Amino acid sequence: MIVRLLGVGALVAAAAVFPAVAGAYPVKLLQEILVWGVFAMSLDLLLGYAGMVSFGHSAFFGIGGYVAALALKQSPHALSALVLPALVAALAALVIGFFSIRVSGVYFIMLTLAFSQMFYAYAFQVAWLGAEDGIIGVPRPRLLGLDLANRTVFHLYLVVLVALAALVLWRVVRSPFGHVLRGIQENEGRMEAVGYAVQRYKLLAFVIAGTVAGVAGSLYTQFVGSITPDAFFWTTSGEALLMVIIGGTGTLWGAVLGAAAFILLQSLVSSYTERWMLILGLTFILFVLFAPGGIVGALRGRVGRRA
Amino acid sequence: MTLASPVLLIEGLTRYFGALSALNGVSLMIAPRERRAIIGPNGAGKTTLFNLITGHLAPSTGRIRFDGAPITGLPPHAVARRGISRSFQRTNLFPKLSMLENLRLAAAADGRGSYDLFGSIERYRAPLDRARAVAESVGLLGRLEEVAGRLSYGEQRQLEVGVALATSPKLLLLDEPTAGMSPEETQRMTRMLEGLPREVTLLIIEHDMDVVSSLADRVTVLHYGEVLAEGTFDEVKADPRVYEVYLGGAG
Amino acid sequence: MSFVPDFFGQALNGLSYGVLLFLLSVGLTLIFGMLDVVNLAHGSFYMLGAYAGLATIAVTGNYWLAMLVAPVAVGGIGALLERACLRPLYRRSPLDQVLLTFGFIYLFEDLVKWIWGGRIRSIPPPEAFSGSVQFFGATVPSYRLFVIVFGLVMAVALWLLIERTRLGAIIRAGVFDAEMTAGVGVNIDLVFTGVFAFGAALGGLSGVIAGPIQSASPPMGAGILIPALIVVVVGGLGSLKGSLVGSLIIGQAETFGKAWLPGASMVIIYVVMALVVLLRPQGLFGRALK
Amino acid sequence: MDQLTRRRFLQTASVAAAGAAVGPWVLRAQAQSSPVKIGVVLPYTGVYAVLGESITQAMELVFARENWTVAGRKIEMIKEDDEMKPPVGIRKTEKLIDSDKVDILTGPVHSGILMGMRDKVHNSKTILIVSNAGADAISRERCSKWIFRTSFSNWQPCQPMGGWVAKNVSKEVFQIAPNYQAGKDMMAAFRETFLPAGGKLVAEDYPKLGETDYAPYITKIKQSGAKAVFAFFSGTDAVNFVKQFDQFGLKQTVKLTGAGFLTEPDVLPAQGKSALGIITGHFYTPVLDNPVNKQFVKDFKARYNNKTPDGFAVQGYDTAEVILRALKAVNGNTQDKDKLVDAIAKVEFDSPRGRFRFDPKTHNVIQPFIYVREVREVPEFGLTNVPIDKVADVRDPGTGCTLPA
Repeated sequence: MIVRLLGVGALVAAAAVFPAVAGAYPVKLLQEILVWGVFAMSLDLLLGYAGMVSFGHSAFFGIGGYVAALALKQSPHALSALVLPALVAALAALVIGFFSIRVSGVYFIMLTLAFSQMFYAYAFQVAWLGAEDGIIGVPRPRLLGLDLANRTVFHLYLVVLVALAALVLWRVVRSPFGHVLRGIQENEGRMEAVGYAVQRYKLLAFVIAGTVAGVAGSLYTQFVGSITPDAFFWTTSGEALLMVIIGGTGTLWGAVLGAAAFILLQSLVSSYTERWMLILGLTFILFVLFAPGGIVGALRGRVGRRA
Repeated sequence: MTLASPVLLIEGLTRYFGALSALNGVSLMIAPRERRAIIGPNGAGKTTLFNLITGHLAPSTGRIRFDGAPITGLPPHAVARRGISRSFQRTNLFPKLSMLENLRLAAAADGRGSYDLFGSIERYRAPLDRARAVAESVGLLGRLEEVAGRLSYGEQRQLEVGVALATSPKLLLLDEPTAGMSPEETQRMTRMLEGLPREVTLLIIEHDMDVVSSLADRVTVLHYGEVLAEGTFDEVKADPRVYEVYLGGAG
Repeated sequence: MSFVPDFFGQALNGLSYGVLLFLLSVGLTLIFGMLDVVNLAHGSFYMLGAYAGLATIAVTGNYWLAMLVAPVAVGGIGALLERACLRPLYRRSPLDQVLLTFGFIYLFEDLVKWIWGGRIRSIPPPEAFSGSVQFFGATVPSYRLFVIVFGLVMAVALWLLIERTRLGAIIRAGVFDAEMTAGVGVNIDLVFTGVFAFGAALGGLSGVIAGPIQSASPPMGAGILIPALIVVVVGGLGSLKGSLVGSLIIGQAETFGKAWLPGASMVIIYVVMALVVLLRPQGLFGRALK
Repeated sequence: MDQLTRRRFLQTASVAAAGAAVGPWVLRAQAQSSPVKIGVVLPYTGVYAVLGESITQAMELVFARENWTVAGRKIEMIKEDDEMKPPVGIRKTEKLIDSDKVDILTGPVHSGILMGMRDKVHNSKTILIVSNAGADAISRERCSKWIFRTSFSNWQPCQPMGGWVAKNVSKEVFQIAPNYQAGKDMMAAFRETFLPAGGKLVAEDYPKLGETDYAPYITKIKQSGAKAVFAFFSGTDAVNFVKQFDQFGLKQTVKLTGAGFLTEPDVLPAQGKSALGIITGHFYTPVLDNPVNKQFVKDFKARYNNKTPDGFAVQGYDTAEVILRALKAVNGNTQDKDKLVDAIAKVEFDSPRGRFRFDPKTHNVIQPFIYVREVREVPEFGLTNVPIDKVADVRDPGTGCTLPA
C-alpha cells in the first residue's frame, strides 16, 4: 500500500516537473493525455465497474466543455471553470441516465449514443453555441490569485486536478458503493434479489461518471482554448471506449495508460506515416488477440509470470 | 402450529405466459417458523410461484401478503428488503468475487452504508461479521478468500444458500438447494438446513424426498399450476392423487 | 402542385431509402442474432463490396457481374476474419469484439485507400435503369424502383431461407441456443463461419446496390455504421422481420423529416430510435429481454 | 527531424543532386544555414485527403523547381495530417509551432480548424498562409496581421454569381447547401447580388453535412417550381447531390448552378456525365488560356502521372510562390517577422489564375477573376469546367477587419 502510494506520488511529481525537462510539444501531449485520462477513467467507472457500456459519454464531456467555454467567457473564475461545468454535466447525466438505465446491453449503448448525437446536432446548428465552429478564444481562469494563462501554472493546475479526479474515482471504486457496482457488473439479477435497488446505484454511477466527464470536458476547453461540436460526436465516446479497452477495463490507471497509448500512437505515428490508420487498426487487432485484458492485463501477466 | 397470523399469505395467484397458465389460482398460507416444502413434477409451476413471490414476475391475478402487508407487484429488491430472500435453482453467484465478498454484499444489502462513496468496507463491521457468521453456518469458513467461481459445485450450492441467508431474511425461499449434488453433499446440505435458526421461515422446492421428509413440517404438492394436495409429509405421501401424479408421470 | 403526388413522391423516396437501409443492415442483424457479435466492421464490408464492385466493373464493364462478384469476395473476407480473429473471442467479453471489429474498420479503410486511392468514386447505374419514370405524378429514378423491387425480393428470399429450409432451421436454432444446437450434432463452428460470411456477403452486396445512388470512398463504411446499427436496434436485435420493418420506418421518418422538418434532419433517426427503445426496450420485433 | 520529412528531404535532395552527380549527404552538408521550416496542416486521410494531396503536390512542384532552396537556405516541409478534426488540427498546429518551431505555417482545409488555430497563430506571432479554408471571418472580424490567405473567402466565388444567375439563368432560384456556416455564408453572399438584380428566392434548404440521400430535397425542388438551383456542396455530398439530381431527371427542367466546389476535379470524375451543364463560379479552371497556367498544367501533369491540376493545386502553387518570393525579398531572414509579413503582403506575381496579389486591408487574396464556368466535355481535358464569363477583381468586403492590427 505504502509502496503503491509512493509510486503514485512519484508519478504525479514526475508529471508535474515534466515541463522542466521536456519541450513544449511533449508537454502538450502529456496534458492531452491527462485530460483524456480523466475522461477515460470516468467512462471506466461505468464500463469496468458497473458493467454499463455507454456509447454516449461524449455528451457530458461536451457539456462540460461548452459550459466552461460559455462561463469562462463571462467571468474567468474557478466557478466557471470547474463548478458550473460539473454541475450541469451532473444534471444532464441525471436526466439522460434516468431514461437510459431502463434498458441494458446493446439497447443501453444505442440509447446513450442517441442522446449524445442529439446534443451534437444541437451544438452543431445553433448560433449561440457557435454552430459548427464552436466557441473559440476561451480565456483561462484565474484561481486563488494564480493566472492560469501562465504555462507553468496551468500545467501544475492540470496535474493537481487530474490527480484529484483520479483520487476521487479511486476512493469511489473502493468504497462500499464501488463494491456494490462491482456486484452489479458481476450479477445484476442477484444483486436485485438480495435487496439492492440496482437502478438507483446505476443512476448514481452514471451521474458520478457524467460529472467527472464534465470536468474532463471543462479541462479540455481550458487546455485547447476552444470547444467544437466534435466533442459531442460519437467518435469522442468511441475513442474513450477504445482507450479504456486498450488500457484494460476495471482498472483506473489502465484507462490513463490507454489514453496515453492511444494519443501517442495517433499523434506520433501520424507524423511519421500516412498509413497511421493501418497501424492503429493492426495494433487494436493484435492487442485483442494477443493481449487480452489490455495493457494492464499484459503487464500483470508479465509480473505474474516472473513471480 | 398457529394459523392466526401467517407470515406469507397467497390468494388465488395466477400467471399466464401467453395463453398458457403456469400457475392457476394457487392459495397458500405459511405460518411463522414453519418449514414448508413445495413438490411437484417438472413444469408444475414451482419456480414460477417463487418468481411471483419475489417479484421477478408479476402475477396475472391474485394477491400476496407478507407479514400482513401486500407485496404484490413490488420489484425484487423491495421484496428482498422486506425480509424475503431466495436461492436459485441454477447457481447464481458473483463468480469473480471472493466468497466473503459474495456473502458481504448480501449482508450489506440493507442499504446502510452502501451509498457511501468514499468510505471503506472495513468501516462497516456488521455486514462483515454477518458474512463470516453465515460462512460458518454453511460450512465454508475455511475458504473465505477463494473466488466463488473456483469453488467446487457442492461448495457453490452451499454458498448459493449462504448468500440468500446472509440478508437475514424472515422468509427464506430455497429453489432445489440440493440439485445436482452427490448423496454426501446432499446430506451435508440437509444437516446445514436443519441447523438453521427456527426464526427463519422456510419455503423449499425439493425433489429429493429424503430431504423433504427430514426437513419439512408440511408439504404442498403443485400439479399443472394448481395445488393438488397439502399436509404433513406422511399425509401427502398417502394421498392417492399424489401417488398418481408421481407414478403416473414416471410410468 | 397538389398534396397527393407530393406525398406519394416522398413516400416512394422513403421506401427506396428504407429498402436500401434494409439491405445495409440485414447482414448485421443476422450476425448479431446468431453469433451475439456486434460487428462494427459491417460498414467496412459495405465499403469493400462497393470497391469489389468498382473493380469488377472496371474490368468487365458489367454491373450485374459486380452484383455477383462483390458478395462472394466480401463473404470470403468475412469467413477469413471469423476463422482467424473472431473465433477465439466468442467466450471473451463483448468489449474485445468491439475493439477487434473497430480495428478492422481502420485496417480496411486504409487498405482500400492504399490500393485504390482516396478519391471519391461512383458506380454508374446499369444501362437499363439509368433514366427516371413518372409514377402518379411523382418522378422516380428507375434505378430506385429496381432497388425497391430487389430489396423486397431479397427480404422474401431471406425469409424463405430462414423459415422454410433446413439450413434456416439450423440457423434459427443457433440463434436460440448455440450450445444446444451443437449438442444435436450440427457442426456449429461451420455454421458460425457460414453465417458470418453470409452476413458479410450481404453487406458487400449492399455496397454494390448503393453504389449508383451514393458515392464510394474509403470512409463510407464508417459513415453507414451508425444508421445500420440504429435500424437493427429499432427492429429488434437478430430479427429479420424487425430489420425490414425498422428500415422502412426509419426510411419514411427520415424522408418526411427532411421534407417537413428542415431543422431536424440531423436528429430524426436518433429521436425515432430513442422513442422505440424507451417504449419497447426489446425493439419492435426483438425477443423480450427477460 | 522526423522520419517522413527526412525521407522526403532525401528523396528530393537526391533528385536535385542527380544531375550534379553528388550524393544527398554531400548536398546536405553544403547547406549554409539552417533550413526554412514550413509546417503544413492538411487532411491526408478521409474524403478530403485528395484536397490535401493536390495542395501539397503543387507546393512540392514549385519548391522542386527551385531545388528546395531559397535565398541560400534549404526548404523543409513538415506535413501533418489534421484528419479534418479540429482537435487534431489544433494539436498538430501546436506541435509545428512549439516543437518544430516552423518559420511559416500553411493549411488547413477545414474552416473549423482554421478558426481553432487562429488564436494560437495570432498570439505566437506565427505566419500562417491559409491554403484552403474559406471562413469569411478570417478576412473580417477575426483577421490577423499574421494570417494571409491565398485561396478564397467563401464569399468570393458566390457573390458575383447572384447577379449573373439572375441576369442569365433565372430569377426564380432554390438555394441548397449543407447546414453549416460556410454553406449559409455562401448562400447569403449569392443573395447579395441576386436579390438586387430582381431575383426571387423560391425556397432554401439545408441538409445535414454528409447526407447520403437527397431524394426528399430534390422532390421539394421539383415541387417548388424553381427554374434554377444555386447549390454549394463539396466532397461526397457534391457527388451524391449531383448524381441524384440527374437521376431524378431534373436537369432537363431546372438549371443547376453553384459555388465552384460543386464540380471541382476532386468530385467531377465520380459525378461523370451527371455534371454536364452545371454552372459554377470559381477563381480557376485548368483550361484557362494564359501562359503561366499552360506551363503549370504541363509541369503538374508531367510530375504527377498525368493528373490535371485543380483549384486546390493552384492554391498550393500560389502559397509556395508567395513563400518563395517573400523569402527572397527578405534575403532568407526569417528572424525579423514584421519584415517578412510586410514582404508577403507586397508579393505580386502571375499565377495560373491571373495576377496574384493580397488585399492589404484583409491579407486575403484579391481574386483576379471569378470565372463563370460550365461543365462540358472537351477534347484534351475530358469532363471539365469551361469558362463562359468572368467577373474581375473580386475582393472580400473585409467588414470588421482593421489591419494592420
